[in-house]
Amino acid sequence: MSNVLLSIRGLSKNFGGLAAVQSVDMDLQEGVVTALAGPNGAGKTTIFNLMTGNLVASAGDVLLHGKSIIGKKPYRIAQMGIARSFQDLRLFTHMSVRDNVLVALEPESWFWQPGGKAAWHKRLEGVEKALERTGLSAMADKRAVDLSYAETKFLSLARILATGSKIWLLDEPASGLDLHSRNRFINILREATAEGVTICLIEHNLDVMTQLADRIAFLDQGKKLAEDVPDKVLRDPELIAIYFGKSQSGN
Amino acid sequence: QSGPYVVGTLFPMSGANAEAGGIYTNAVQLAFDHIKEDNLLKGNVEIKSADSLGTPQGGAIGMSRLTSVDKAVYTLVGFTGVSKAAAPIGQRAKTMMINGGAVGPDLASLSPYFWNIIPLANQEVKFLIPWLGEQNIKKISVIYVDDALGQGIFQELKTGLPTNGGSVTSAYSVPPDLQQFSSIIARLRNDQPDAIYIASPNISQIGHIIKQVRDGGIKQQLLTYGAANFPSISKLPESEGLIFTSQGADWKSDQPIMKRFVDSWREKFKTEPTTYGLNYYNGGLLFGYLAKGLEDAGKPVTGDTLVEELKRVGKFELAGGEATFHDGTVTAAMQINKIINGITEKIK
Amino acid sequence: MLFLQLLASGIQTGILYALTAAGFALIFGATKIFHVAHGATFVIAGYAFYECIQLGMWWPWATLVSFVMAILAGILMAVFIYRPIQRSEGSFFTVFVAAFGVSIAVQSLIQYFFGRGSVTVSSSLTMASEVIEGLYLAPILAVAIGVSIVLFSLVVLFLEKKNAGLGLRALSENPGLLEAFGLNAKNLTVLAFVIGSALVVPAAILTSISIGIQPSSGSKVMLISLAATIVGGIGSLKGAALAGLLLGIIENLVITVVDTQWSEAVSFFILFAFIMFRPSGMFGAPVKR
Amino acid sequence: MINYILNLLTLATIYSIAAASLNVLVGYAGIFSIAHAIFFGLGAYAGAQFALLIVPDVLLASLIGAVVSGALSLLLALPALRVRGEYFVAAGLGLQMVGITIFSEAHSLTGGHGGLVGIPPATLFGFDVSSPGAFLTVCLVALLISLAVIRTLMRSSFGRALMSIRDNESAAESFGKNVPLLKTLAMVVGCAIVGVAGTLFAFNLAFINVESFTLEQSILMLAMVVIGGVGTLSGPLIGAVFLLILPAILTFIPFIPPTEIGTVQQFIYGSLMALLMIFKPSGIAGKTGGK
Amino acid sequence: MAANAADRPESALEAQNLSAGYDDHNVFENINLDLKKNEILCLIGHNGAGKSTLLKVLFGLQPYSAGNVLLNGQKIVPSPSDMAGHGISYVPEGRGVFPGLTVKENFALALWSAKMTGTVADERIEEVLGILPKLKDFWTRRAGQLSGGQQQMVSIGRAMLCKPSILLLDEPSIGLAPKLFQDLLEPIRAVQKQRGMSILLVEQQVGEALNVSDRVVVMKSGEIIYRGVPADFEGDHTKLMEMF
Ligand SMILES: Nc1ncnc2c1ncn2[C@@H]1O[C@H](COP(=O)(O)OP(=O)(O)OP(=O)(O)O)[C@@H](O)[C@H]1O
Ligand SMILES: Nc1ncnc2c1ncn2[C@@H]1O[C@H](COP(=O)(O)OP(=O)(O)OP(=O)(O)O)[C@@H](O)[C@H]1O
Ligand SMILES: [Mg+2]
Ligand SMILES: [Mg+2]
Repeated sequence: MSNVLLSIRGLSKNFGGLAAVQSVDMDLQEGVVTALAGPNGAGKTTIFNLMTGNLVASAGDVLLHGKSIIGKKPYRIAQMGIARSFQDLRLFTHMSVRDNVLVALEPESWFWQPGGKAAWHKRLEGVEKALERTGLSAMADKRAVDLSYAETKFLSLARILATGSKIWLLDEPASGLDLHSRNRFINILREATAEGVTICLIEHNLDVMTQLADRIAFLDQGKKLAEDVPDKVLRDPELIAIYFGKSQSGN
Repeated sequence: QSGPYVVGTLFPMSGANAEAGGIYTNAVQLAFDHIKEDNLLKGNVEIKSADSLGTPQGGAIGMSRLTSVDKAVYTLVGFTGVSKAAAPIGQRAKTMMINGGAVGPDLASLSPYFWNIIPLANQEVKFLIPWLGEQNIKKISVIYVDDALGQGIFQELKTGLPTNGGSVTSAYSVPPDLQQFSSIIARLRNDQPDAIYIASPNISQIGHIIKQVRDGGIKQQLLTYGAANFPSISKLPESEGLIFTSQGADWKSDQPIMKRFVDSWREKFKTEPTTYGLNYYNGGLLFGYLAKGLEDAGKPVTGDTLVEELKRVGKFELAGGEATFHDGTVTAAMQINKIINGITEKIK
Repeated sequence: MLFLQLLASGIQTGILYALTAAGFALIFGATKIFHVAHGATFVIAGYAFYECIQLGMWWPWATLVSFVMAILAGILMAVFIYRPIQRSEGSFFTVFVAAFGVSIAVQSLIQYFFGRGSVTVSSSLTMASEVIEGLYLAPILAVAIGVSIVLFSLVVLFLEKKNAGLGLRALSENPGLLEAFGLNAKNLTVLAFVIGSALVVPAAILTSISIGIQPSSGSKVMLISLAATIVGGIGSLKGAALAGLLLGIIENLVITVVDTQWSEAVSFFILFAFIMFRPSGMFGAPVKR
Repeated sequence: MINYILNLLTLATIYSIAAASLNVLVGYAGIFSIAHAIFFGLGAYAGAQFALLIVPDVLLASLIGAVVSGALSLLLALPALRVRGEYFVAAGLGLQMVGITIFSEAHSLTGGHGGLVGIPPATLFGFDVSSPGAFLTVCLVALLISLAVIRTLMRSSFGRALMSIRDNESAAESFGKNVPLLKTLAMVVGCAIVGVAGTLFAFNLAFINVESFTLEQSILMLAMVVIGGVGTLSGPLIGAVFLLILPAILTFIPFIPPTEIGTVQQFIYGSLMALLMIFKPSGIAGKTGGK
Repeated sequence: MAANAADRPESALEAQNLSAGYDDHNVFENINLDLKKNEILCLIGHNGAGKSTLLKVLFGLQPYSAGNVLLNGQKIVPSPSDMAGHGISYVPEGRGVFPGLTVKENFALALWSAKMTGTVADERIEEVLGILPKLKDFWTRRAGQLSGGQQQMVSIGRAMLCKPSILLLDEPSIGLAPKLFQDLLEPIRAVQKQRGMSILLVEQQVGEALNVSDRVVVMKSGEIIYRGVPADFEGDHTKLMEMF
């Protein structure tokens, strides 16, 4: 049995009268890709926001390596090794591609980073590696606003890649990509998992989900309805009806 | 060496106090026109104007320009903040400076090169207090700006009034750019003073106060200092009955210098002369007399020699009478004016 | 009685603030243009009225001219200053500095043509008389209240009934998307400037009668408008107007507790406090961080 | 002539320091401060009082100015941590207006409206450096040091972190940036540097009062940054020189009647400001056409 | 399937030799595309091919440098407000809603743009709520608080409000769960069949899109490299996707 890195227990969030997340339990196991699936408005993004401290939970707990991180500020949680992407990307628009990545590698919020020259060179190396893996090396000096759609998606990933975090929370990272880019994307994530990264992924595209996910947690109306290996989840007629509708059921 | 002598003017030519700058400049110009007509000096006089913006920094830049680019030996300045910023620069460049507009009592001792040709405000109040006693005006409310001028006047009233059986019943300090006085007026009404003294360096502010006090139905006597000579105050319909002190200036005088000043002012600018105009006119004349003295003695005309000459002579026949200079300032006659039917009349 | 008196004068001050603030708030709320030159519009309107009266015009005509001048000034600035800047993606501060430059230029032009001193339109409306024991009121207070109520009702009615209000709110969020909806963002921007600039006119006229107006009067107008816009809540016309009124009243009432030289600063204390403790203002939506 | 030019240059240098420090807030950290003149003033008063009461050593006084201004900048940091954008502009405005009133009323510290007169000529390690040439040199050195500090900081991880906050605060937080701390540090750095500028200003004028620290001054500094080019190193310098030298050059325009000089100058000045922004929205030193 | 003379009268919106781009570079040159009356035309292509740009140009949001745009066979210079006036709706890429306005207000704005008032407006709202019943659940909430997919629903609903004769849809599926995408396409398809409407659909979810389309056009680097019908692929759309 592999090692649980991040887990949530009884996590709930209400927006006014709306119960966006209702008492959800989930474990992210080391090296495992868990996909969060479910209809729109199911509460997937909200769960991410709760895990990273961007939202304050109404109830429940988030445990990192068994220790509660609930109530911690987003930057503290990030420093503890959880990296996330946003559904709307949120790049550092007016900074160069290289700086976008470099900034993600410098966690110390002070006038300087520890480690002196050696660490600096190591960071630069990290940046170049991340850019290379995402295919952005050629446009390292472009500003993020000047990138095309697909490139922004890869930059968003490069930032996370560079942090060296072992837990990634990715919110629809491949949406809108064409087949070719999507395959590249999937490959990058595969490589990462092979290197021991634990990924939690929100994705609506079935291709991406089946190719990547080891487990699928299925959410609807804030509740977790199922969590299992893809084969099982994707065969459950009830879930299929909720998620794919009738005509796709044979798929 | 006989000129051209460069005389600088450092007045606010833009911004809230630009009205004053315009009048001052005209007055200086008039004086030098007269000096020229009279062929008083061998050398020509060249006037250089700099805009002080009415601020210390503007004053510093302007003064520095006048001293080092234009090489002015004699500069006419106005406004307290400007004067204070200009004084050290003028002193460094050894330029004589003459203030004819600002009346803060702290201007008396700025620099050996800095002279006031206007009696400072405390002198005006000193002159007013006995008259208030005679008129049986006892309780005074003061609206003042908390700067050297306002403080000077306020202190003088506070210490001076009791000697005549009067007192300051209430005092309201206001920011110099306030335009809206309804709340103070409401309180003034409750204070029931015999008269209200307005002490602000900002001419338009005095106008605002006068208008709003009258609109507010307050009928009490209003008092102020020489600033009321500016048309934007004296021409206000609400200023009717306003009493203010100023240095002695009898526009009807038959002293030839005064008569010439008044006549040419009226002719040239189509307005009534004011004491500020008079002061700066005198400031211009003063240079003529000093430079003439130096020319006659065969000395060069520099800031140093001008100051020396002023100290040596001490007394000058200027428009309005004889003026005596000592300790950086001038002693001159005082008078009390009242605005009657829109015309400023001397009542004492 | 002092309290009542101060309240009355506070309302009068407040109405002036409310009118200018509402104009600023409308423009800023809809276009995100920090219209610093709003004060310049105010001064233009005031001088237009003054000049017309000087020329012997009947006051309704003078008022009309004042409206035309103010609206024209607003449109010109929107089209020739702000539009080119926004087209080239000028930042918040680019607009700010440009507008500031315009204010300086307008101020000096007015100075050049109308002199530097303060000008006042004389009117018997400003003479206060004792209404009840110890309470002095001037007819202009009633005029101000009447005018502002009518004007606000008209504007609010227009914005709500004509959907224009909705359009302006949408404009503030995403002008590009507005085009995708098939609406014309440029026209809506001009509309915001027309209404916003018109709102300033009664305030300018009332000021020229009750206080007097001078070329440099614009900056105070701008400051108070800005403060009221924030205190009222960005994007809320009613909020800005109410906040303007409130600031005026407080500015007057506060001198019963603090020295007079602080009365103006109090408005900004309140502004500061609002930002610290209720940044969304009185009526605004919560600020998204 | 030479002294006038030296004097103008000194002033331009002092304002360059001020504008460069404001650029740290506006250009890098995205903190839209329009209360910078208050901190300029704090530095000026602190430095001047030190010179008046203890010793007119320009270095020591500048340090005092920097410390006082930097420490009190925490006042501004408070709202900066809570709100952004236009809200912060308004907070700055509030601080500016309240600050001016305090400057005018705290007679014992600031001399009220009358200001502080007779600030002694500057010395450095006991040598007199008050002559125009010497003082300009002192100011230039201060400018160089400030620029070096700003440049080093802004090219380091600190600068990048600030820029990431400017571009997207929530994303910066998700990459481990302690946003409140970084903003506070930026504020302290920017305000400490402008404190130095304030002290130099006090020495240069030998007289200071509230009129030098008004909202107009704050806006002027802002205009320097924007006209020069936000977020660039040379921009604030270009802006400062431009906005200070321009009016001086305008005074040399012939044929304007003396009573209208000011008005015409101001008109040209204001129009140029607007035109520059229309045709060069990213500033003189800014990248053109950039979006 | 190139357009021949006989097809002309049927054309709803047509691009003739159209060229457009940004500042310095052209995105496409001399492109020809013909959206016929009452058809769903699916436009696919790789990221950056120029699909969105084409849609923007057709709706008048973006200038073009050469060529013609024809509406019902008439040459026009498109501008958003004119196009809206002609009953053409455009759903932009990304979140096409005003986040600060409620769903209801977003709709009101669209109705205002289409100059629809009173009972006509109410009827239109009824119809759209019939197509997208889920909208009722968040009718009075601010659009910005909705989940990504919910916002997309609002955006499409809004475009349907003005009873469009032509609908330009730019990647409506982004962020939508498969079921929702179907729930969306099916009623649109139904409406289209029922009262006639031309739809230009840009999609990356090729499979789903082809299920509802009448014709398909493939764009690659600013050029149209293929025109055909979905039947060409008999459900195996990977062949199609490998074309670009
Ligand atoms: N800030 C907020 N205020 C109020 N309601 C919110 C807020 N954020 C999300 N919600 C609501 O909470 C529910 C869950 O939203 P969430 O964004 O988590 O959905 P999701 O599963 O990510 O959906 P999608 O796949 O469409 O992105 C939705 O009904 C949404 O409208
Ligand atoms: N605002 C812009 N400024 C400059 N270039 C742009 C801009 N928008 C798009 N481009 C460029 O134009 C080209 C076409 O972009 P477009 O958005 O039309 O592609 P697309 O086919 O819609 O791709 P996607 O599938 O990613 O949406 C791309 O190379 C893109 O980088
Ligand atoms: Mg989501
Ligand atoms: Mg696209």
